[in-house]
Amino acid sequence: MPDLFVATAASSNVTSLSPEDRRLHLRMLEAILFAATQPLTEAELASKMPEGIEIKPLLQELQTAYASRGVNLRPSGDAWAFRTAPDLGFLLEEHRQEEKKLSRPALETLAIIAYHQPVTRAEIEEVRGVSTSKGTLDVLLETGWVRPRGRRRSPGRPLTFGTTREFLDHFGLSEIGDLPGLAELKAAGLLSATIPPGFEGQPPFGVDAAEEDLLERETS
Amino acid sequence: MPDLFVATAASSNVTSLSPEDRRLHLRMLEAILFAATQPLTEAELASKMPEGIEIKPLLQELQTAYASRGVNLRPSGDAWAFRTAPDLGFLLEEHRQEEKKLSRPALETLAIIAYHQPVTRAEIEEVRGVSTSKGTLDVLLETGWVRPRGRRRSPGRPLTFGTTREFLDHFGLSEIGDLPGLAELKAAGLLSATIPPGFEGQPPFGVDAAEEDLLERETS
Amino acid sequence: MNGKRDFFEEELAPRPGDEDILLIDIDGFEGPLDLLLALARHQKVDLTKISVLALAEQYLTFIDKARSLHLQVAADYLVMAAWLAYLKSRLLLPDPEPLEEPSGEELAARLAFRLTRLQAMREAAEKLTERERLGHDVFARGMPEGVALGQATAWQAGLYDLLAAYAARRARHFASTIQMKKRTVIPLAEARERLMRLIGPSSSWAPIDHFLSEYLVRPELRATARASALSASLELVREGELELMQAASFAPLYVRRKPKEDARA
Repeated sequence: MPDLFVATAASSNVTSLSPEDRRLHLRMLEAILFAATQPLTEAELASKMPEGIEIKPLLQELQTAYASRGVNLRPSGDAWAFRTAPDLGFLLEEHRQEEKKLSRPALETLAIIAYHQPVTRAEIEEVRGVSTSKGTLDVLLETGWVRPRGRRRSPGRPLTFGTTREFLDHFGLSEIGDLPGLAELKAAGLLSATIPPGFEGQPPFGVDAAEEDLLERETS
Repeated sequence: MPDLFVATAASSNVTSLSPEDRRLHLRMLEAILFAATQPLTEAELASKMPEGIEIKPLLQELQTAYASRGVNLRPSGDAWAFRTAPDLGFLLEEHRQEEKKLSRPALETLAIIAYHQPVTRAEIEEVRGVSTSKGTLDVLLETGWVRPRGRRRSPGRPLTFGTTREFLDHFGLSEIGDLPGLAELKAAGLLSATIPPGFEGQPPFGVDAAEEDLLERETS
Repeated sequence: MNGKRDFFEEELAPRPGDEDILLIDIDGFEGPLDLLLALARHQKVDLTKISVLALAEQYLTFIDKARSLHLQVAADYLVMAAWLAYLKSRLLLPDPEPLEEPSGEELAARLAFRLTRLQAMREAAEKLTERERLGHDVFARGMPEGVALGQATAWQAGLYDLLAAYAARRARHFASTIQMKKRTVIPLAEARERLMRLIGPSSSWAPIDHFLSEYLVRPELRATARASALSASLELVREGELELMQAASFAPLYVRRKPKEDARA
């Protein structure tokens, strides 16, 4: 049975406080340091804690308690912050990934692919009313939410696109039919325009899939 | 000398592992969860850990270890995240986010979706006795707390709505079953579309027709 | 805890009190059920034991009062009033024999159920707001290093963004369709020009519809064509260009060019 946290009461100069108070102070420090958006100096920490508390011994106690954990409490200069234990940095390495927002055109293109799949590039452009830059589709392919599905049985045999399992997972849908239709978008307040007659049942979720030759099954 | 962390080896089914291995796994999980920008599902966590590790008992062990700390490990649905302890919120007011205020109808609609899910728009309107105005459902969708869940197997195949993992995380619920008063409301037949027998006159106790098909799982 | 309810626009609790309930206007309510619930809560009993008969009477009194004060009462309130009046009669007059439809008691129980259920959801909503909420009472790590799963870039996009993008794009598409509808209005100038051209120099009487036949075959143009033609013809009469004649109300309207004074001589 491993000792998860080794609590050492290294500092004996805090004995005047009741164990409950000390415990509360430690919890407070923990929460403050955890939520902080930058390392905090002892003075800053003191200003957030009840008055007359000696911060240093508490910090040292926390530092010791976390020394053997996956996350350590570390001073840098005179400021303190929780940091991943150095030996576990490998877990984060590939993680220094940037978070990117999808551009508006990409989002729109993704939506059209989702609603109208299998859909060709020309059809996407028809709905969007503008030509789709190469980069937009590339970005969508990179997200893993869009994949080439097959080729339309029409002149030129254009490539068709559709969404992936990851798309459904990311957007919390169990199937593509769960996307709200136009009338439902309107009912939900997302679509303010009047839906012209004949469009109520739209979108039809794709041209007849039979008009398409599937590519070799992708992974997933 | 206060016990900083109470390490309970509640799960004895991990005894086959050496204490060192288990300790390493706990540290790894800790590091990953601390570093994460959002709750991670058990599947996501497993993908970051060495193969063949049972994640759940480790998570539960960490949860217990942190239960009395200033930072807690909380599940929301099948995803886990470290969060500051609720009783210490007063220390962290500076981090409070400006949030869009929910109107009374939106909040009521949110509650109906949470307690009745999966629920159609028509059913929400039946409970509220008014049609859902614009800016109610779309605002809720925008918060990310509500999502389309599927389609009811009834004429018109209406879209159903339910809550998301972000909803659980935001309101500090580990699962939908933790909604305040859910069991009582269900037992009283108040989450049902049909009136429980003997409703008028006496308090509705011991009603068993309460389990109506409103809460039936949708196809997924 | 302080500010716990910050994220609502208004408190849930305040509802009109007993004494003023008959004085306030109906706009404070979100529909008949909301109003009924407010009235029911004034009976101050368990909603499951509420007197639906008394409730129906209160509601009807309320609506009568509002109407006597010349307040606008929306249609759905009146529909509910009619239904409650019916329910009242069903409750007062015992059913002579079992009918196909539900009995008065069953209808009353159903109403009591709906009120209880709505009340339960209101309370549930309130309980939700009392919880310790993320970003308000409970906080995430302030400096997460970030964990990526598999991919080099974490793409951010929510379902709402996706749906909103799609709706906006389709709406733009529809907007152009709607603009075509605008052309279904016949402007006054066009009607005037047309009348003058078609009537020509002829000074014999002809039904005004005769000059509009091209428009009148299209149902969507009928009203606008008639309206514009009538306005234009009145204008032309005032200017001394045309004469109008009608035998009786709603009879066909005849029009001709006003004969020139000198032509009579």
